[in-house]
Amino acid sequence: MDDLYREIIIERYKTPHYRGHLDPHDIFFEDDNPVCGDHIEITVRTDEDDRVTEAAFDGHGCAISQASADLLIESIHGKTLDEVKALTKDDVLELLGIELGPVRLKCALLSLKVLKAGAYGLGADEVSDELVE
Amino acid sequence: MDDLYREIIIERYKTPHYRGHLDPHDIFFEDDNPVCGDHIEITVRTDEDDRVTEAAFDGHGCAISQASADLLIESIHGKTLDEVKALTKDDVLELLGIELGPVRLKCALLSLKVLKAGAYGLGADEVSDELVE
Amino acid sequence: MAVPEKTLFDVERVRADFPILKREIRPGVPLTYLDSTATAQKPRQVIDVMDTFYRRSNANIHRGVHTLAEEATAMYEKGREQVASFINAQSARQVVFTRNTTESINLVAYTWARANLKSGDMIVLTEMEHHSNLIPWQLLAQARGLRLEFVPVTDDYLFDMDAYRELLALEPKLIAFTHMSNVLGTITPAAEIIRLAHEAGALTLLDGAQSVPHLPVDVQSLDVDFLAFSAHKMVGPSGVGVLYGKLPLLEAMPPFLGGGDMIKTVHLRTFSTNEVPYKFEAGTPAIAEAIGFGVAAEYLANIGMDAIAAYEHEMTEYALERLAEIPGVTVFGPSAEHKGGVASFVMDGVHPHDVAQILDHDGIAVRAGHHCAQPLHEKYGITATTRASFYIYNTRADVDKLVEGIYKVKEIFG
Amino acid sequence: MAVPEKTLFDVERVRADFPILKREIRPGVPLTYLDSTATAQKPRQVIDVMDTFYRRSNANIHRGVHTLAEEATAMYEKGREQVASFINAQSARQVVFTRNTTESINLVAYTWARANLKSGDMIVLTEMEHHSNLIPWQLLAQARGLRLEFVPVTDDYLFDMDAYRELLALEPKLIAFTHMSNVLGTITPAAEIIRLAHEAGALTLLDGAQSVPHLPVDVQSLDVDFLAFSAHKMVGPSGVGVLYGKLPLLEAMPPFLGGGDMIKTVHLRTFSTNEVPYKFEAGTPAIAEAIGFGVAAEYLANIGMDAIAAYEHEMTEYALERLAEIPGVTVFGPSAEHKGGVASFVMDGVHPHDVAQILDHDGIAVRAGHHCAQPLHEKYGITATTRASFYIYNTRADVDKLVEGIYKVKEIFG
Ligand SMILES: Cc1ncc(COP(=O)(O)O)c(C=O)c1O
Ligand SMILES: Cc1ncc(COP(=O)(O)O)c(C=O)c1O
Repeated sequence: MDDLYREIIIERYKTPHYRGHLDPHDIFFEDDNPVCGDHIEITVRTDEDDRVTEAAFDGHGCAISQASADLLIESIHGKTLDEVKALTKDDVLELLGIELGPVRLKCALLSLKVLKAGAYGLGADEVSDELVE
Repeated sequence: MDDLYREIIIERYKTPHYRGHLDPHDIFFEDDNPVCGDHIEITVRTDEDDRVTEAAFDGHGCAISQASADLLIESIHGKTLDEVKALTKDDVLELLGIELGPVRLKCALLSLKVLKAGAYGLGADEVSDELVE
Repeated sequence: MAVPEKTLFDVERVRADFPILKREIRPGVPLTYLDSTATAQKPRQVIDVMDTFYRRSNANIHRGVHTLAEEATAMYEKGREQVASFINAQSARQVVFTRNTTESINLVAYTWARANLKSGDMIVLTEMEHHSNLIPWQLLAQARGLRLEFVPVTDDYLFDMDAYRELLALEPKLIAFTHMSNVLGTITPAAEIIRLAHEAGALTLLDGAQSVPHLPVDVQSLDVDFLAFSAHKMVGPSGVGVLYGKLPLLEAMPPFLGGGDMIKTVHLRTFSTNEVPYKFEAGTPAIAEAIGFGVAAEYLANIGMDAIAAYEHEMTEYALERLAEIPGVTVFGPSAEHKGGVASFVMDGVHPHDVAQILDHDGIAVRAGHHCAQPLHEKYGITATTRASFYIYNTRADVDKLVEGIYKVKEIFG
Repeated sequence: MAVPEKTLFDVERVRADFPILKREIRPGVPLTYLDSTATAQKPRQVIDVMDTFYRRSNANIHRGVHTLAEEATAMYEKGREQVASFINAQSARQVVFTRNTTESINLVAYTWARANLKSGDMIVLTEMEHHSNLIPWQLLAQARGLRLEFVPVTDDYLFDMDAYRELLALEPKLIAFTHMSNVLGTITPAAEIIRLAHEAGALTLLDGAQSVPHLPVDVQSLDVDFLAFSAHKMVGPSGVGVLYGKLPLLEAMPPFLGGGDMIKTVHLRTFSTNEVPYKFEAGTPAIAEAIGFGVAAEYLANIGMDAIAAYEHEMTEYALERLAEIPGVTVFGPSAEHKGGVASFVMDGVHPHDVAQILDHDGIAVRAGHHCAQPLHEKYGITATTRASFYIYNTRADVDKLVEGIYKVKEIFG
């Protein structure tokens, strides 16, 4: 079972480290996965060098979507927005450390999609799966 | 090849014995097979006992449809209209003496359909394949 | 444990007909298929007849004089006869081949409904419809200014008869309803619903996607006006479904798709339509699929739909019993007596997707999501459920595996 | 006789892939299949992938978390990719799976056309359209008061460019035309027709039912707006076809059929649509068939569409040459350089049905009738022709057999 749901996924799902909503914030974005109703919102604060000083996520959904959001948020602290924009699917999968089929991949990548849409300053209509390919 | 196109079919197709249009007539009916454009019209004269005294067909189409019309018309001379109404698919197939797949069957039975529709005095809209089943 | 299965039919013999049941999901992990409500598995008889068709008789149908065309036409029309007799249609002409249940319902919405309904007219649906029996009517309602009303699901997860009678008083033109909910498993009292509709002057469309595969469905005794169902849910192939209709209705309906085969004569600017059912089958149909569909219907008929329904009923009772034991598991749906072989549930603290994925690790195939019934999930304030569903090739051992798997999920999520 | 076939591809190896070619029509009488324009035969690669799908991976697609559902989804989407790459679509999202060419064309008529055309608007077709590219527009013209105009076929059996230019001056909104006539074999200059249409501000829909199986068709170099074709005519299964469209068009089009999979969110009275292409794929699609379609496209691509077109061209030249020898036989259609592998003919004094049936006796499968192009037959004052058509598995020996058979017909009808 380890290859499927590593300890860290269950742990971060049950007790996330970065759940919350930052107010004020420099970046806010939210979206959901209509297939399963997963929802993720992300708030980010940056310094004058566009470097992430603080970030948080909120939402609900499956363990994969919530744990990957928590791990992703953790990983971007101290990164510049350009570095955030350069994040890929593989970065998230590395954080999770498991293999996923196409449907669960969407769960895993929802937070990255939301984060990158926020970093790029996209409108709600401009989000697409291409952001995380 | 004999089992397919017996001599008599080719012969009657090429030189039909009962091609023509009777005027005056007691019964007239016409219909076609939209699939291949076969067309058959039939004219019949009857006596006071509703017995066929004279009959003819006209039209165009494949050898099967034209030969079966000619043979069918030949066979009804002297029959009562009730006997004509009682004719079936098998009677026509016996006249032709060959086996036919479903598509060609429609060619073979077009004249019977037209004849029975005429004998029953049906309207153009009332003809159906059930007449020849 | 008593094994009453043999008395109904030989499940092991049935299982032996389904090649996929020998599949291992991973080495050493056999498949436990509990997703037949999404699509059923196929017996070798169905797979083989299509295979043989392509290897021996493949041709386009109708109008062909050559041997293959005649064989193919005869096989295709035999498929229609087999399906017609399966639902006890008076005539095979009442069976229109479509792609699936969804297309069948849309066909009625695009033809009968557009020709007969006008602004302000009312259509009655239920709260538990599959999107396939909801969106076509929403589209039509928008286009034509129709009114949609919904029979509620009672607290017991049943069709609300009282509310229905009240809606009938408003003189709806059509009642389009599911015969069995693909989420709750609720079996609706179709015969009575139809009788009352007719008394109120309404026509009826029955979504039989879940009932035709699992229950005896007799269109004549139901007196239903339209019935829609899919081959793929009844051990037949993908790509083919049926719209059954009463003959005078089908005959009066305008055509839907235009093209080859649905015509009688064609000129550049006008055409006349072919007879029913061809009027509604434009273009080259799903030939191999219709042939497979016929064999699928015959396969089920040979087992016997009464036996199938009874067998599934026993399994459902057993499954509900076992699931009720598990703390933190809530099953949505009525008691077994009103229910087909479907168990949709939620687990405290675990998302349905996680449940499904962990079960899959042990080869147990269940579905997680809204099952194309979002409004019903909305009603219960949830976005998704995990759904296990049963068919002729499932056994109590499969239920036991499911339960074991759920305990494992609980362990992991501790 | 020179045998140039080897230089293009190994026909015997191709033939070995098609199990039906080993079929005897009657004991001792092998099949000579000359009816590929109606439907093509299937290679074992296509038959087998569907068979294996049902035996190993069958599941409903999308949204499924379990292994089979993921395999099935991946295979289905791979089918889409394979077909997209076959026509050189920029993105697989531009490939909408339908039942057949006919449904693809109707889809455009029901969505794009209904949303964009208004009374008095004009659609241009040609005189040689298949009913599938005629009736949908007749239906629409009736419903919306549109004007239909027809590009004539010239005395040489070609698309009349001059007449077309004149029609373009009337500012039509859509040019819907065949890329290859299934009766005459005429190949239309699609790229130029499309270019001129765009210059005149019209959109284009190409009926590729006959061209996509037989010629290299590149949607990007053609710059076509919509393209419709069927799997079954290109060595794929029955029950699946494609509508290709330019992305902005597909995205702006309203949905066609409502139901599962074509939605994003659903409430009882409203819904939002899913993204392209799913927006147009309501309900459970033809899953096994789409998988088979992908393999069929790959099979043809591996041989090479240029080689296929060249091979068929040679065979057509040979067939026209041989048929021209026979007194009393008249072939309809242009010279080989403008023609696909189709020879439709009439024989003095013998009805096409009789020709076809006598040929069938020797195992030669040809089609007789109006080939779903009644107006074209009307133009020539005939109701039917006999049609022989050629594909990758046919040889010159097949043509020789045909010619021999025709002499036999002449003998019988003496
Ligand atoms: C030119 C042309 N268009 C359209 C069609 C219709 O194809 P389908 O029957 O697969 O919808 C055909 C098939 O005969 C054809 O030849
Ligand atoms: C109750 C019900 N109706 C309709 C459908 C749609 O069937 P299809 O996808 O075959 O069109 C389904 C399938 O999930 C169903 O369960």
